[in-house]
Amino acid sequence: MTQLPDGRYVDDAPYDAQASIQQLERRDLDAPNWLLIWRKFRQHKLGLYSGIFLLLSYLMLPFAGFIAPYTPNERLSEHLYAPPQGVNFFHDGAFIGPFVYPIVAEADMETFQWKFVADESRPMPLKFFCEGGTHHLAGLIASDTHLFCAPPGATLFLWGADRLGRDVFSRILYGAQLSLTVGLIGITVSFVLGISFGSIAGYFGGRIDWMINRVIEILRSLPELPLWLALSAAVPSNWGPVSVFFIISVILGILDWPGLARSVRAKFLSLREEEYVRAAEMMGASSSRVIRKHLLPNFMSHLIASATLSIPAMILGETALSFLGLGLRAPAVSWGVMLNDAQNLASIEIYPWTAIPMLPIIVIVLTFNFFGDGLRDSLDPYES
Amino acid sequence: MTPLLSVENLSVGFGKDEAIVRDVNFSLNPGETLALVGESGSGKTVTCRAILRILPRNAQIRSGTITLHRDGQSLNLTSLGERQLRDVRGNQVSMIFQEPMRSLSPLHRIGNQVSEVLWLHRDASESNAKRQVLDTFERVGFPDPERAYRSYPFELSGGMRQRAMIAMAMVAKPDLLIADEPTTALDVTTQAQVLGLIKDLQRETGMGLILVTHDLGVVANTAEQVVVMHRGRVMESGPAEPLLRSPAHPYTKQLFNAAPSIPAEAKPAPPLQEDDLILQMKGVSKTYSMRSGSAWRSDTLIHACRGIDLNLPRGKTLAIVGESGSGKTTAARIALGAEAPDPGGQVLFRPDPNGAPITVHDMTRAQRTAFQRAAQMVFQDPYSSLSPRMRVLDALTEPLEIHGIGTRSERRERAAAMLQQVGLSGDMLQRYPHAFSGGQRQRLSIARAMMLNPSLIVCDEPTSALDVSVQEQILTLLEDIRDRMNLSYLFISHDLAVVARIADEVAVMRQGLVVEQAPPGTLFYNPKHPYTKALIAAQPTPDIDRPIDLRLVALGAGSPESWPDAFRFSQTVVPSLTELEPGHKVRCHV
Amino acid sequence: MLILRYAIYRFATMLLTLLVVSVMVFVIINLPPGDYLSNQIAELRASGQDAGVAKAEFLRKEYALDRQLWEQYMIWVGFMPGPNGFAGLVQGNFGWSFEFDRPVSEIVGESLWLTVLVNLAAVLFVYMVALPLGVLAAAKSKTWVDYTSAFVGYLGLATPNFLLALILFYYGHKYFDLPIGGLMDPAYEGQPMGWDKARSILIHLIVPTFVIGTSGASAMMQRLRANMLDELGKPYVETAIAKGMSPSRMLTKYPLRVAFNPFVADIGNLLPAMVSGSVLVSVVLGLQTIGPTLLTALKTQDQFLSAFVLMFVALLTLMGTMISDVLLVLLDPRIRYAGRDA
Amino acid sequence: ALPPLQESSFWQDEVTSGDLPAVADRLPDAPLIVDLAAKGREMGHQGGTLRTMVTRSKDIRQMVVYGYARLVGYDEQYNLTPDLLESVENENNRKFTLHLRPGHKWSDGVPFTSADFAYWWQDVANNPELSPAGPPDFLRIDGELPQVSFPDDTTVVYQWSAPNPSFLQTLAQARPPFIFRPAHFLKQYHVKYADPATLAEAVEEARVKSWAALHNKLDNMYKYDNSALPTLQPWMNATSGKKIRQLFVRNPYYHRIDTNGLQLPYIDVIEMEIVAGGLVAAKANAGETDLQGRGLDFRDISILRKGEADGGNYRTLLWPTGVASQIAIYPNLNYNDPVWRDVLRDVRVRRALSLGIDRATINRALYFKLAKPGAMTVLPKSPFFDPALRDAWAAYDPEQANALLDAAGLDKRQGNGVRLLPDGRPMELTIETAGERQEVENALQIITDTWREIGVRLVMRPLDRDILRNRVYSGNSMASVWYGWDNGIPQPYTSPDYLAPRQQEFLAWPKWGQYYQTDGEAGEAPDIEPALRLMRLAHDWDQASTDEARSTAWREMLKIHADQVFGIGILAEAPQPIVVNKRLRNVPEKGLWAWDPGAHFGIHRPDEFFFADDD
Ligand SMILES: Nc1ncnc2c1ncn2[C@@H]1O[C@H](COP(=O)(O)OP(=O)(O)OP(=O)(O)O)[C@@H](O)[C@H]1O
Ligand SMILES: Nc1ncnc2c1ncn2[C@@H]1O[C@H](COP(=O)(O)OP(=O)(O)OP(=O)(O)O)[C@@H](O)[C@H]1O
Ligand SMILES: [Mg+2]
Ligand SMILES: [Mg+2]
Repeated sequence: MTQLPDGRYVDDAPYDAQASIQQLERRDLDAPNWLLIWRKFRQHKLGLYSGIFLLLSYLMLPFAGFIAPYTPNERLSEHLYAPPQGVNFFHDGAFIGPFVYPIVAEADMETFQWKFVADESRPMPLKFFCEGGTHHLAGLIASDTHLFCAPPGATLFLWGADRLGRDVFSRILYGAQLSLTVGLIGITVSFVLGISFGSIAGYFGGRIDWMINRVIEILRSLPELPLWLALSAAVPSNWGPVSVFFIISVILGILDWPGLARSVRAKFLSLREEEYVRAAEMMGASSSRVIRKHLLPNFMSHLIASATLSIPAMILGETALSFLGLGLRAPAVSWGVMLNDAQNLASIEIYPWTAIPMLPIIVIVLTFNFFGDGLRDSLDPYES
Repeated sequence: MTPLLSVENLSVGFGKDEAIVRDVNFSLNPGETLALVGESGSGKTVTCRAILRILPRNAQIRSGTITLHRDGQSLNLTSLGERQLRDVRGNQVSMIFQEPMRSLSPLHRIGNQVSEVLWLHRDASESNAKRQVLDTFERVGFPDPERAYRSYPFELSGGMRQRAMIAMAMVAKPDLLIADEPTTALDVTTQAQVLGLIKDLQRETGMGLILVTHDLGVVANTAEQVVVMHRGRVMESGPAEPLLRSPAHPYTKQLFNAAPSIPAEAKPAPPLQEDDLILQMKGVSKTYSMRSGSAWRSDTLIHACRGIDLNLPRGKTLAIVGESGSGKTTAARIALGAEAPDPGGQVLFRPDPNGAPITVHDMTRAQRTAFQRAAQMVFQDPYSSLSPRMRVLDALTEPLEIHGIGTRSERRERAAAMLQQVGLSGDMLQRYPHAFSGGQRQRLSIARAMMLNPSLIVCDEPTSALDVSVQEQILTLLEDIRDRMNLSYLFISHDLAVVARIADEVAVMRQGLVVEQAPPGTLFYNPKHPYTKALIAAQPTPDIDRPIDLRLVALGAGSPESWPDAFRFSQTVVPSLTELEPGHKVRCHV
Repeated sequence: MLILRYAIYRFATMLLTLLVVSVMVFVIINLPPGDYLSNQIAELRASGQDAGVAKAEFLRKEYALDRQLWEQYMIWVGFMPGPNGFAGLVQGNFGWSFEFDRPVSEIVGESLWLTVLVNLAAVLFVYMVALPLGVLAAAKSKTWVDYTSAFVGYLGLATPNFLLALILFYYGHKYFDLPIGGLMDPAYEGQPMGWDKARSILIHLIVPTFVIGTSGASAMMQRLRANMLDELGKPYVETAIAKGMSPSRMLTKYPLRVAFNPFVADIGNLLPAMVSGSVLVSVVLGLQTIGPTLLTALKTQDQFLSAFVLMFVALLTLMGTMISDVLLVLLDPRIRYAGRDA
Repeated sequence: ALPPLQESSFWQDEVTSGDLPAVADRLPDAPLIVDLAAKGREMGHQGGTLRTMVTRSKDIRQMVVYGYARLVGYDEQYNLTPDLLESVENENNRKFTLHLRPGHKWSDGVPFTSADFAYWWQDVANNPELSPAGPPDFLRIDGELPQVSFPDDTTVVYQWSAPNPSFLQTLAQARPPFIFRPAHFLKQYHVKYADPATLAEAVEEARVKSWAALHNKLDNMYKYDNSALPTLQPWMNATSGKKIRQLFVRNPYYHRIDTNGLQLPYIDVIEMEIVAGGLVAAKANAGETDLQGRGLDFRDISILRKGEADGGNYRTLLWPTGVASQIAIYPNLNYNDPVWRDVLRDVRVRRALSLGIDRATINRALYFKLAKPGAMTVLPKSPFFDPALRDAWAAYDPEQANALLDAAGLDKRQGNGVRLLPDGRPMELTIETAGERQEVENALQIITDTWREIGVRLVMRPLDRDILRNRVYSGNSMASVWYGWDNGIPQPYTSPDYLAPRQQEFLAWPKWGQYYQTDGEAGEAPDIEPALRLMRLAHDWDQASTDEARSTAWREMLKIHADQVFGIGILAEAPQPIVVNKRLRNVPEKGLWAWDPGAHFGIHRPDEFFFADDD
C-alpha cells in the first residue's frame, strides 16, 4: 500500500485485469441434487443418528420374532403381572454370563396382587439361538429359533408381563410391526390428498379453488364420530383385525387431509404471487412443474413438521377409536392395543410396566422429529 | 478532527472459505460522503453490512475493527454487545439495502414499516411519526405520499420501493447513513432529487454517508472520499477530486475508461424502419386497484399505463426511459403476457417476419409454448425472480428443461458457459441465489433469459446494479448477440448513457404516458419535451467539473401542471402524441 | 370495500353449504338401522321391563318418525308442517331429545357454554404456549430450549389422552389436591357466578385444558417453528434488525406474521376440531360438554339431538372457514382468490 | 303398637314452624316397622350424607332402584313381602287384592289412595293419547286385560280369567311398572281434568307439542328427574333440573320406622354425583364415595385395596354377582348363513366349543380364582341349583371336543390345523362383543388359544352395544358374548320365559324370540325339538297352579339348557367390588350384586344403612 502525496492510498499488489475465474470440479457439478442434500444432511448429527436408528428399527421389523424371546400371545399363566426381571451377570461375586433368577408367583388375597419371589440361589443362564414359539421371519419363513430365550424352568420378562402373563418386551417388538407400518399408510394418504388438493386450489384459485373449498368444508363439517359408529357396524365380520385397521387408517387419512389442504392452499395463494413463480410461468413451466419445483419446496418445512406430528396420532389413533368399538383388537398386537390395556389406574400405580409401550412411541416420534429436522435443515438454502 | 467511523483491517469470510473481503481500511468524517465503488461482487455490500454486523448466518468477521465515534465516545462495533448494538442500529447508523423489494416485509404497509424507526428510536407518537414520514416521502419524490404510506411493497414500482427504503433510513436522521446503491432503480431526475435531499441532511445534521454506487457520475457529484474495491481488496482510496481527475491504480483507470456517457454532440438519426415488427403494443392501458384496508372505504384505482403504442422492429432495441413509477415495468410485463392489459389494448407478436401476428393475450396452447420460448424477460428485481430454494444451476437449466432441450449434461454445459459469458465463475452453479451479490444476481437473470436463444428479450433495467466495467461487458454481450442472432430488445433503463449506446429508438415515459419518442440521436440532439430535457440535464457525468443542472431538472421533473402550456396535461385532458418531424414524436398540443 | 364484498359473498356461500350439510347430516344420522325409539323398546324388552314401551310408542307418533325419510327431513328443517304444524330448525325449534326427555335447546344450552369454556381454555392454552415456544424454538433452534420443548410436546402427543388424564388426575390429586374430573365443584352448580365458583372452575380446568391442549400446542409449536425457520433467512428480517428492533418484537412482527399464514388457514378448524377432538376426552374425563352428549346421542340414535349438535358443529366449522378466508385476505395483501388467468 | 316416635332433626325446623306436620301425623296409621335386630342389623340413628357416584346423567334413576320402595318387594331371602302395601291377597294368580296402608301419604303430604291407581288405569294406561299401545304387556294374559276395580280408598283389585303368575314379581322388579300415579299432581296436566287455558300455557312453557307430551314428560316415577313429582321412595329428589350433583333428601312421609320409633331412612341426604365411567375407581380410591358398586370392576380391586392400605376411609367388599354367567358365548342358531347355521345347530359342536374352554385359567387370570367356573345355569342360591348342571360339558377336555367335532362331520382341516366347514370354508368363528368390558376380551383371548387346539379359529369383533344387539336380532352375527341370564337365582314363581325361545334378547335365538314376541309377525318359528320342548315347558309353567309343578318345569328346562349348551357359560359369581365407608353400618358383608331380583343395593335396604359416629 502506497500513500500518494495527495493523500490517496493505492494498492501495490500486482493487478491482473483478466484474473482467471476458477473452475468448479466437474464431479461437483454433476452431483445430483440428492447427493448435495445428503452431504448437508450428514452434518446434522442428531438427524443422522435418528435416521440410522429409524433405519435399524425398520430393518428389525421382519426379524422381530427372532429377537423377541416369546411370541406375542404366549401366555405364561403362572406369571400374571410379573414385574420386569433383571438380567444379571455376577452370582455370588463370580461372573457366569447373563442369567436370571427364577421367580414364583403367589396370590396375595389381601391386596389382590400377585407377589413374585425370586429364588436367588439358583442362577439360570440365558440360552442363545434357542428354540421357542414359532414365528415367521419377514412374515413368510416359519422358524422357531430365537436370539435368546429364558432357560427352561425360568422366565425372561425384560419389561415385565401383562395381565395375561404375556411378555411386554416381546409384544412391543411385535407391536412395532403394525404400529410402524400401517399407521404410516394413513399419513401417506392424507398427505397425498392434502397436498394435491391444497396445491391445486391454492395455485389455480378461482372456480377450482371454490369447488375444492366447498368439498373441504363439507368434509370437515361432518364430524367423524357418526362415521366411525356407522363403520363399526358396516365392516364385514370376517375381516381380520389388521385389515380393519388398515381400512381405518386409510379412512383416517382420508378424513385428515382437509386441514393440510387448507394450509397448503393458504400458503400457495400467497406464494403464487411471488415474482419467481411469475418468472417460471413466463418461461412456459407447466402448472405441475411450478407446484413441484417452486411452490412445494417453499412449504417443505411445514410439511415435514406436519408429517412428523401425524405419526403419534396415527399410532395412537386406534386407542381413541377403541372407545367406539373400532380399532385394533387382540390377537393383533400394536402399541396402541397394549396401551389400551394399560388405561387404568392399576397400570399406573401398581403395574407401571404395562404402560411401557409409551416409551417406544416417544422414542420413535422423537427420532422422526429429529430426522425431519435434519431433512429440513439440509433443504434450507440459508443453512450452510 | 476525529473521524465518525473508521474501519481498520477488516476481513470477512463465508463459511470456511477464504476471506471475501480482505484488509479494508477507510475512515469517514462527519458530514462527509464516502463513495464505495468497485467491481460487482467485490465485497462492497459485505463491507457495509459488516459495519452493522448484519451479515448472512454463515459469514464471520475474521479480523479488523470498526469504530464509531460519537459525542466523544467511541464504540467498537465489532465487539459491541447485541443489546447496545441494537441501540446503534437504525438510530445512529442506518442502512439502505441494495435490493429494496426483498428488503421490505411483504405483509406490512410501507408507512408502518417506515414509521417504525421513529417509534423505536424517537419515541414518536403514531400521528407524529406519520407526519414526519409523509414529509420525508414527499422529499424523496413520491408524487402521492399518502398513497405510498398505505401501500404494500408489491403495489409499488421498483423505484418507489427504493425510495421507501431511503426514507426509512433517513427519517430518524442518523449520524451515519450507509446507502448500498440507493438510486439504482431511480430515474435520473428522482435520483438528483434524492441526492439533493441527502446533501441537505448532511448539511443540517452533519450526517456521514457511505455511498455504494457504480455510477461514477454520482460519485463525481457527491463524494468527498472515494474507496475503490476489487475482489475484496481496496485498490485505491482517498479524496475524490485527485482520484477522479487522475486515477492512479490500473483498475481505477480501467473503470473510469469504461464509463459510458451521452454523446456530447448527438446527430439526429433517421427514423426507424417499421416494416418488420416483432412486437407491437396498441393502445395498452393498465389500471390497478389498490385494496383499501378498511371494509368501508372503496379501493383506489391506479392508472399505471395509459394508451401506450409501441413498435419494436425485429433485430432492434427499443428503449424505454422515464420517471420511476411511470409504468415502464408494467408495460414490459404486459408485452410479455405476464399481466393482462385493460380491455381495448392489444399486444401483437410476430414469431417470424412473414408470419401472421399472434395476439399475446389470446393464444392457443401451442402458440403460448412457442411464444414463451421465443420471448424472455430480465426482471427488474432479480432476487425475487429467482426461486430461493433452487440452486443457480437448476434455475439456469430450468428453461431448457421446460422446453425439453438438450440432455442433462448439455444443459449443464450451457449453463456454465452462459455464466462465464456474464462474467461469473462456474463454481457458483451450486449456490443458492441468496449467496450472490446484487450485481451477480442481475447477471444470473440475464444469463437465464438467454439460455433459450430467444428472439425477443424484455430487459427491465438489466444493468442497474452493475459497475461500469461489467456493464460494459454485458452491453457488449447483448449487442453482440443481437447482431449475431437478430435478437430484439425492449430495454428499460434509467441510464441515458446506456440507452444512447444500445438503443435504436427511445420512448420517454411519464405518469403512464409516452411523452416523447425518437431515435436516441435525435432525442439527445433535439429534446423537445420539458421532461426529456430534464432527464438529460439530470444525467450525472463522471466529471467533477460538470455538476448536475438542478434548475433544469426541477423544471421538467415538476408536476405536469407546471409545464409550458403546449405540454401540459392532467388526469383527464391529455394531449396526443404527434409526430413533429419524421421519427420524432412528442406529446403536445399543436 | 373489496373485503366487505368478499365477506358478503362468503356468507352466502356458507348458507348454501350449510343446506347441503344439513341434508348429509340427516342422512348420516339415519344411516344405521333402527332408531332411538325402536332401540329403546328393544332395550326395555331385553331387561324384561315393558313399562316404558307405551311412552316410546307415543313419542314415535308425536315426532313423525313413522313417515318417509325425506318428509322427516323437511319437517326437521321446517320446510314442511309436522303433526303439529311448522316447527323446524328455521322456525327456531331444535327438536326433542328422547334420551333426555327434554327439548334439545335445553340440553344443548347447558353444555354449550361449558363446551365453549373448555375449548376456549384449550385454545388459549394452545396459543399461549405454542406461540412463544414456537417462536423461541425457532430463534434458538438446536439449543436446549428447542429440544426440551420438542420432547415435552411429543411426550404429550405420544400419551393417549385418557392415560394422560388419569395420570394427571391421580397424581394431581395425590400431591396437589387437585379435583378428579368434572368442571366445577358440584356445590357451585347452578349458583350465580362468584369468586369461589370461578376459582373452582379454574382449578377443575387445569387437567382438562392440559390434556386437550397439549397435543394441539405441541403440533402448532413444531409447525410454527418450521415455518419460522424458513422465514428467518429472508432479507426483510435483516431490514428489521437493521432498524434496531429487539428480537422479540422483530420476530413477532415480521417473520411470525408470514409464518402464521398456514395457521390462519386452519383457524376454521380450531373450534370444531376441539369440539370433536375433545369428545372422547370429555367422555373419559366426565366433562359436561357437548361432546359426550353427542356421543350418547349418536350411540342411542337420539336423532334430533345428534342432528342438532352436528349442525351446530358444522356451523362452527363453516363460520371458522369463512373467518379464516377473510382473515387470510387481511393478513396477506397479496392474496387474491381469483383464478390463475383472471 | 307403635314405639314412641321421634322427630327427625332434619325436618325439625319445618315442623316447628308448622310447615310440616309432626312425625306421628306423617306416618301411615300402620307404618312398616322394621325389626333390625331380627335381621341381625344394628339400630342406627338419623343423619349424615351419603355420597355415591353414577356414570350417566340418566342414572339418577338408580335412586328408585336403591330406594326400593315397591308395592311388594323381595326380602333378602327373595321372598315377596308387602312393602308399600299393607297386605296383598292372591287367589290362584287370577285375582289380586291389594290393600294400601291407611293414612299413607305421598311425599307432599297428600294421601296415597286407590284413586291414584284408578287414575293410572283409567287415565293413563287406557288413554290412547298417553299410551297408544294400551296398558303394558305384563297385564295382558293371552291378550286379555284385567278387570280392575277400586272397592274403597285402600283397596285395589286386579282380576284375570287366566292366571297371571308373574304379576307380583313384576311389581317387585328393580325397574317396576308403577301401576299408580300421584293423581293429584298429574291431573293438573291431563286434558280431562285440567283447565284448558292453564294447560295450554304449561304446554307452551315446556316447549312440547301437546298436553300428552307434557304429561309424559312430568310423569317420571322411574326416571326420577322431576323433583316436583311426589314420590313414595325413602329419598326424594331435591334438585330440580339435571345437575352433576343430584341431592336426595329424606322423604318426611316415608312409611318405614325402626323399632326405636325412628323414621327411616337413617341417612338424611344422598348426594349422587355424575362422573365419567373411567374415573369412578380413581375417585373411590381418593375416598370420594361412601357406598359404591356401580362403575367398579373386579380389576379395580387392587387399586382399591391399595387405597385402603394407604389410609383410605373405606373398605372394599367383594360380592358375587347375580347373573347366571359373568361371561357367556351365544352361538346364533338363527344366523343367516345356512352352512354355519347348521353347524351351530349341531349340539355336538356347541358341546365341543364348551369343552374347549379352559375355565380354570380364565378364572385365575381374571378373577383370582374367586369366580365359579362352569356352564350357564342357576346360582347356588336358587332352589333349582344342581352342581351337575354347572359341570355339564364344562370341563376342559380338548380330546373329547375334537372327537365331538370330528363326529359332527367337521373332520377336514386346513394346513394350519383349522377345521373346514362342509362347504370348504375354514371354521372361523366370529364372536361379537359389546366392547365394553375388558375381561371379556381377555377371556376370549384365552379361549382363542384353547380353541386353536380343537381346530376352531376365534375371531373377536368388538362393537357398540346397540349395534351388536341390532346385528344379532337381524341374524347378521354368528355368535356374541353377553352376560348369562340376568336372573341367576330364579324361584319357582319366577317366570322361565327367558329360558324358552320366547325372547329375542336371548342372543342364541333372536328370531324365535321375535316370532313369539310379535305373535308370528316377524322372525321364525322354532324348529328344533329341544327348543319346542322348552316352549311347551314354559307354557306348562304358565298354566301350573302349584309350586311343585312350576319347579318341575323349571328343572327340566334347566336340564335342557345344560344338555344343549344354548349359551356357553364360562364362569359365574364373579366378585364385584363394593366400596363402603368405614363408618357406614348395616351394609352386608356378603350380598349378591344382582339387578333383578335384587335391585343392586335395593333388597339390602339402604334406608337402614347409617353412619356410626366414629369408627
Ligand atoms: N451468503 C453468501 N455465501 C457465500 N458467498 C457470498 C454470500 N453472499 C455474498 N457472497 C459473495 O461475496 C462476494 C461479495 O459480495 P457483495 O455482495 O459484497 O458484492 P458487492 O460488491 O456488493 O457487489 P454488487 O455491486 O454486485 O452488489 C460475492 O462474490 C458474492 O458471491
Ligand atoms: N400490483 C400493483 N398494485 C397496485 N399498483 C401497482 C401494482 N403494480 C404497479 N403498481 C403501480 O403502477 C405504477 C407503475 O409501476 P411500474 O412498476 O410500471 O413503474 P416503473 O416505471 O417500472 O417504475 P420504476 O422505474 O420505479 O421501476 C406505480 O405507480 C405502481 O405503484
Ligand atoms: Mg452489493
Ligand atoms: Mg420498474
